Amino acid sequence: MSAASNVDLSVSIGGLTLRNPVMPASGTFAEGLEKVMDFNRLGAFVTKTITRELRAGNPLPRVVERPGGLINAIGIPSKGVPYFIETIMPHYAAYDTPLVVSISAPTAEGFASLAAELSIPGVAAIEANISCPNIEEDGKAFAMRAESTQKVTRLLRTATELPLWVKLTPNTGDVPEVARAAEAAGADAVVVANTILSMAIDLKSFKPCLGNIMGGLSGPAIKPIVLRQVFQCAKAVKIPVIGCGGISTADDAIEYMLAGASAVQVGTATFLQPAAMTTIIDGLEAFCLRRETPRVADLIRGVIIEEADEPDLAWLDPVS
Amino acid sequence: MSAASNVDLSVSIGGLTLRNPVMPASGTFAEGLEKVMDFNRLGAFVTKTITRELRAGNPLPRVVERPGGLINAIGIPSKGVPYFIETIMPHYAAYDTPLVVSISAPTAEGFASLAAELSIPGVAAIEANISCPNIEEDGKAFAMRAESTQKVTRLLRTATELPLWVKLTPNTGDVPEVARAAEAAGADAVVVANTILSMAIDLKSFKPCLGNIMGGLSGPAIKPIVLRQVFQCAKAVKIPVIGCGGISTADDAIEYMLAGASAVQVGTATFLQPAAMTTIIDGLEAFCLRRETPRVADLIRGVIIEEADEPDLAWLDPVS
Amino acid sequence: MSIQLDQAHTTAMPIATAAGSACSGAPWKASIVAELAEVVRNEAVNAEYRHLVVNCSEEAAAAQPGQFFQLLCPQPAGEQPFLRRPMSLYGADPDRRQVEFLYKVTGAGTRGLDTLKPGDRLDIMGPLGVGFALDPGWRHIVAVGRGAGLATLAPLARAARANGAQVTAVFSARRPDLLVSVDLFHRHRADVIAVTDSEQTSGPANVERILRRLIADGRCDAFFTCGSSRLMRVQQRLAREVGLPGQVAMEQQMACGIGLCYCCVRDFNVNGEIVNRRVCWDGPVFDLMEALP
Amino acid sequence: MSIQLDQAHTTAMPIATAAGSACSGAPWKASIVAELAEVVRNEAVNAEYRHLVVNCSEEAAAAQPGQFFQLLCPQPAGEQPFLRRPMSLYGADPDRRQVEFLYKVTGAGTRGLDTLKPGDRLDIMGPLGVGFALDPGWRHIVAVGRGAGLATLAPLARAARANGAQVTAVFSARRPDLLVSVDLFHRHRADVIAVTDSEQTSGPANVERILRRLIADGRCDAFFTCGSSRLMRVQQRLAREVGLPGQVAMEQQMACGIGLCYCCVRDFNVNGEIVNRRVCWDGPVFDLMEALP
Ligand SMILES: Cc1cc2nc3c(=O)[nH]c(=O)nc-3n(C[C@H](O)[C@H](O)[C@H](O)COP(=O)(O)OP(=O)(O)OC[C@H]3O[C@@H](n4cnc5c(N)ncnc54)[C@H](O)[C@@H]3O)c2cc1C
Ligand SMILES: Cc1cc2nc3c(=O)[nH]c(=O)nc-3n(C[C@H](O)[C@H](O)[C@H](O)COP(=O)(O)OP(=O)(O)OC[C@H]3O[C@@H](n4cnc5c(N)ncnc54)[C@H](O)[C@@H]3O)c2cc1C
Ligand SMILES: Cc1cc2nc3c(=O)[nH]c(=O)nc-3n(C[C@H](O)[C@H](O)[C@H](O)COP(=O)(O)O)c2cc1C
Ligand SMILES: Cc1cc2nc3c(=O)[nH]c(=O)nc-3n(C[C@H](O)[C@H](O)[C@H](O)COP(=O)(O)O)c2cc1C
Ligand code: FES
Ligand code: FES
Repeated sequence: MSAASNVDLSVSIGGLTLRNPVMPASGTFAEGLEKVMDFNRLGAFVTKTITRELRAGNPLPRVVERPGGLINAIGIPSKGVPYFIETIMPHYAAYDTPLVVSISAPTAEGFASLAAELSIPGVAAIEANISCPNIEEDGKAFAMRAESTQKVTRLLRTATELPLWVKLTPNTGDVPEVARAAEAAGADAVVVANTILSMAIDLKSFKPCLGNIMGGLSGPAIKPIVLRQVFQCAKAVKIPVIGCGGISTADDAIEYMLAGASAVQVGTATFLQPAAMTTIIDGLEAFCLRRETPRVADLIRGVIIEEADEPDLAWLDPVS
Repeated sequence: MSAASNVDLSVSIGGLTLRNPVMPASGTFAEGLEKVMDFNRLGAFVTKTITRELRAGNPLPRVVERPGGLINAIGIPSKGVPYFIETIMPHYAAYDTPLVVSISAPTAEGFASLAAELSIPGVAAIEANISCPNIEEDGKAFAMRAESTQKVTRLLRTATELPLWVKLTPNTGDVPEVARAAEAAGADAVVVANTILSMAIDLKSFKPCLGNIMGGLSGPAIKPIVLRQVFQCAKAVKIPVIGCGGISTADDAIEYMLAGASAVQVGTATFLQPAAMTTIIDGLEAFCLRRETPRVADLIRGVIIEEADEPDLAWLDPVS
Repeated sequence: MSIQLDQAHTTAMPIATAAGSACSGAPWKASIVAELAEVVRNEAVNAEYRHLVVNCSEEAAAAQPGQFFQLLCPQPAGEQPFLRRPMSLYGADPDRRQVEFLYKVTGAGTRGLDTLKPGDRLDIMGPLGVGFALDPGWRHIVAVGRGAGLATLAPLARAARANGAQVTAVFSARRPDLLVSVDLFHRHRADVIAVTDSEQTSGPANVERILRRLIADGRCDAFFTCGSSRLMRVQQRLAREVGLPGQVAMEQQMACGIGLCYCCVRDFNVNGEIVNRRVCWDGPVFDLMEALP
Repeated sequence: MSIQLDQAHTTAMPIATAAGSACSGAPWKASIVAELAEVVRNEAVNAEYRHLVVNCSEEAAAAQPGQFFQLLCPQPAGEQPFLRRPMSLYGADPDRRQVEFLYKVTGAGTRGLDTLKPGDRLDIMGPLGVGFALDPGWRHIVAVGRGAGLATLAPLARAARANGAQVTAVFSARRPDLLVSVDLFHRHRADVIAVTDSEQTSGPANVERILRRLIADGRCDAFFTCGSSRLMRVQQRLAREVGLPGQVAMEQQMACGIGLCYCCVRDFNVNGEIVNRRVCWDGPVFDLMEALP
């Protein structure tokens, strides 16, 4: 379709050129999706986060639905690095699509050594999921603070030559500041964002609906919030911002790109419409054709902010 | 109905006893609602935030809808204090329902002097909306940081003898810490929370949907997020927590009370079902009857957390 | 002022009076209700407009010309209109307890309305806002409308006739086949002058000519208008020149529809001072001379 | 193994093979589809269960016993089921391109299903998971089910018969009137033994007695079960004692249904080691001896 329509869908993310800006969000993608879509159509593969330690994941129930989204506390069940390299990676070798490996570790050193170990042929980029607890700093997620983000990113940067994407948490008060810290420490891109910490209580049992008590909200409900964070981050950094949060349709992807995203990740939408990613790719192309936009990359940061009177300093945080 | 059913719906919020835990959220309530519901049934009145300065409010458009919620950037149009006292307050004098006045100011001193001026007969409590920009600290909202929250609350505390409620922002990374700061400085209750900073872009014009560029998300979409913050705050402080965010039904109110809320505020739901508050009150009573709970206050902090294995330290922030 | 139209003003009476009634000791009663009305009819009247008729409560059926309702639109496939949608009263029948709306399928909300079938339920809330006021002294009134504005003006035809006034309607549309409610006006013995873009009769100059003739013929004691700020300006100019009163029904995006949220404000010129008013609560009908386009 | 059931295993074949096919050069083709199926029938079969029949694609109609679909349920009034709901295949007709489901109205999703009328569209996704496997050597199989588990076992009746095996079904329910698909089993010449709580015949001791008699009579080459962990344990005990094979269809809450999210895991005992498996992808049918309640 691209060839026929002459719309250039490719985007460039810190040295890596993707055939289009659409890829899965970590933890919502696996080989099974091959039965639903042609893997050679995706912009990239992004794996479920892996850790060095073997982990069982969280107690059940692991998901609960809410209007417009779901809360999950899967945890990171992980079978470790050798299993990943020997059993998971070969599935993706058959395709002409770059493989982005999502990693996590409880310490900055752990991140760096895992990134080094995974900097092997077949891996196109590392996505550091730093929304996980930093056991060296009272268990707060690395991405909650600029300092810890800077530290872990710097160590990661020295550990790998691969493009380095740093995935931020939306749960902090100043995401753009954290994005700047990642940029300053050498990240090639930031992924904005992960799920938003949430809770649900069952009114029959009075117990939390999730085995883990709290979990992360994803899906359409969070889109306006994360879109705002992408807009703020794209103003704060020069490196590409990859938008992730509630993207279900091509319109959502376009809104994110206008706000400043160079590419988008699709998570929860795939659970409802397993072919969501390819539908979005088709929709992006159709939109560009209709608007006579030769390259989808022209949409990036395309939002038009008119010079206006100073807005009223509202009861909510002002325009930044 | 209460008399007949013998369910005690009253709750006590820092010295003030409310006939039931249901009240409007600031900015979503006005005298006009008298045509829809009996004002003598509400737990309290909460006014739109007022300021000393005359303010026009934000440029239009001021609201945009999204699935499960709306984003607003009304700003705080304000006609000042004399107008409030002379024209607005008399409407509420006819009712046997406590009047909570929401205030805002650009400086901590401004908050204190406004609170002092409004500590007059007819005002039952002050709600300090500190989600507004602090012009003394680079425009960040007071409630974004524990220090500025502590400072403004301390000044407010010395300025008024009235019960003091401090309304927090959900946009910060550590709401319980900010709640603790408010408690330490003498707040009688915290309201958790305000709207979540968000954005929407129009795909025809490529312009932001709101005149103010960004706005605050409210409605069902934010409920799981704010519910989590209420749960965290109720663990962090001893003073009552008033829950506010996406409450549309009695079930929502109950979930908030189980999470730790002593009372609830209903905002956006009133725009869809103008009688939402009285419907919620009826539903609370029916729930207590069904569960044979003699007092609605027994629901507060009623969530049952079972001793469990240490949860897997997940890719999202851990259970705090 | 007729009794009927008095009620419109009761609904929009000063707030102090409404609140004051709480002291009277009489049990409280809602004057604005949200209810599940039953769809009687929902049919296309032309390529753009649909006519919706619902069975409703006594309170709702007492709605007055110029008032509006907030409709909680069903979700059309793939879309989720979150807010209610304001719709002008197109007709009210207190005896049959029905209200009518005329809407143009535009976006998510009206696409949702379009899915309604007879027997379905629709959550309507109203009647809302301040409607038109008819002075009993007026013998001839002129209604000037365009687009969905015709829907808003339509119930005037009946009310004016009940009030003993003759109505001349000047209706503007893109094409003759898009004119709506002409029959309704004719039924209430109103004269209808249609102007259209396709016939090149809808320009402000021509409308001004028509209005000047009506004034000259003594057939215009007051202007009523809705749906075109270009035509509103023509009427403001004539009204000022000739010293005629007028009323205009304004639109603005709404969230609550009952004066709570301040998202529907517009600027008005009140004796040279610019004031901010809520279209849903202070209007939607305003003094013609105070309105700003 | 019959060709028909081979396909079930093709759908659930090891992932490496599936991925490998990308190298073959043949154009890629989806083997799991989400499609808008057309509702043919949606009727109550008793106080609790509804029978839903839809027209679907060739791929969906090729579903095998024990496989399931993920249904995107319509929104019932006031509720918004967000996730798809897994539903076992109750019947598939490749010729008429239909699939059938049997569901119990429980919560938001099934209340949504209950609103469907013939002609409505329902988004179904499948076929999913690993179904039952029938060994051609088995002459007699025994199906033991309770509750919605009967729905899952139902298509076995037809498949076993096609495979030349005789089926005895032991069905458990609260009351006789809540037993479902007995007719369906009879149609496929299966013997049905019903046990109920109200008649006090459904206790594990009695079911064990029944099963022992079937084994003694040489009428049980394999167990198939779904819907009761109590009855599963009885069969595990007997299977171990007598050395019989068995398969169990498990349930677990699901989000994606296709192996992506790991929310549907259960523990299994594989040669003494506890392993974690995804019910949606590694199952829902598992080896009876490996299942843990
Ligand atoms: C007092 C009043 C009376 C109205 N009466 C009628 C009527 O009788 N017939 C009719 O067809 N329309 C009328 N409208 C406009 C109507 O409310 C709808 O907004 C419009 O039909 C489009 O809604 P939508 O959901 O289809 O479009 P969407 O694009 O989904 O609307 C998105 C948002 O913009 C708002 N919006 C869009 N267009 C308008 C508009 N013209 N005015 C105000 N808000 C708008 C919607 O209410 C909604 O909040 C009236 C508006 C007001 C304020
Ligand atoms: C493989 C499989 C096959 C199934 N086959 C059938 C069938 O043929 N007929 C039938 O009636 N039901 C079946 N179920 C259960 C079905 O998926 C629904 O979950 C159940 O009907 C209740 O859904 P609800 O939306 O009405 O309830 P809700 O209370 O709204 O469900 C809330 C959430 O819990 C989940 N849930 C609730 N009950 C169950 C359950 N028993 N098992 C798994 N998840 C559950 C729902 O999927 C949803 O995510 C099956 C489940 C699985 C896993
Ligand atoms: C079931 C599930 C599992 C997830 N697992 C991970 C994970 O392992 N690593 C990670 O970085 N993010 C994980 N996420 C977060 C997603 O990658 C994504 O950031 C988030 O869901 C927001 O996007 P969405 O709204 O499109 O789903 C997970 C999300 C879900 C729903
Ligand atoms: C239109 C609108 C105006 C608001 N104005 C104020 C305000 O003036 N002061 C304030 O503290 N909160 C204001 N809020 C926030 C609400 O009080 C409430 O905290 C928020 O909407 C979340 O609750 P909800 O989801 O029930 O609406 C406003 C919200 C809306 C939707
Ligand atoms: S729509 Fe809320 S004040 Fe007018
Ligand atoms: S439901 Fe997602 S892995 Fe099974």
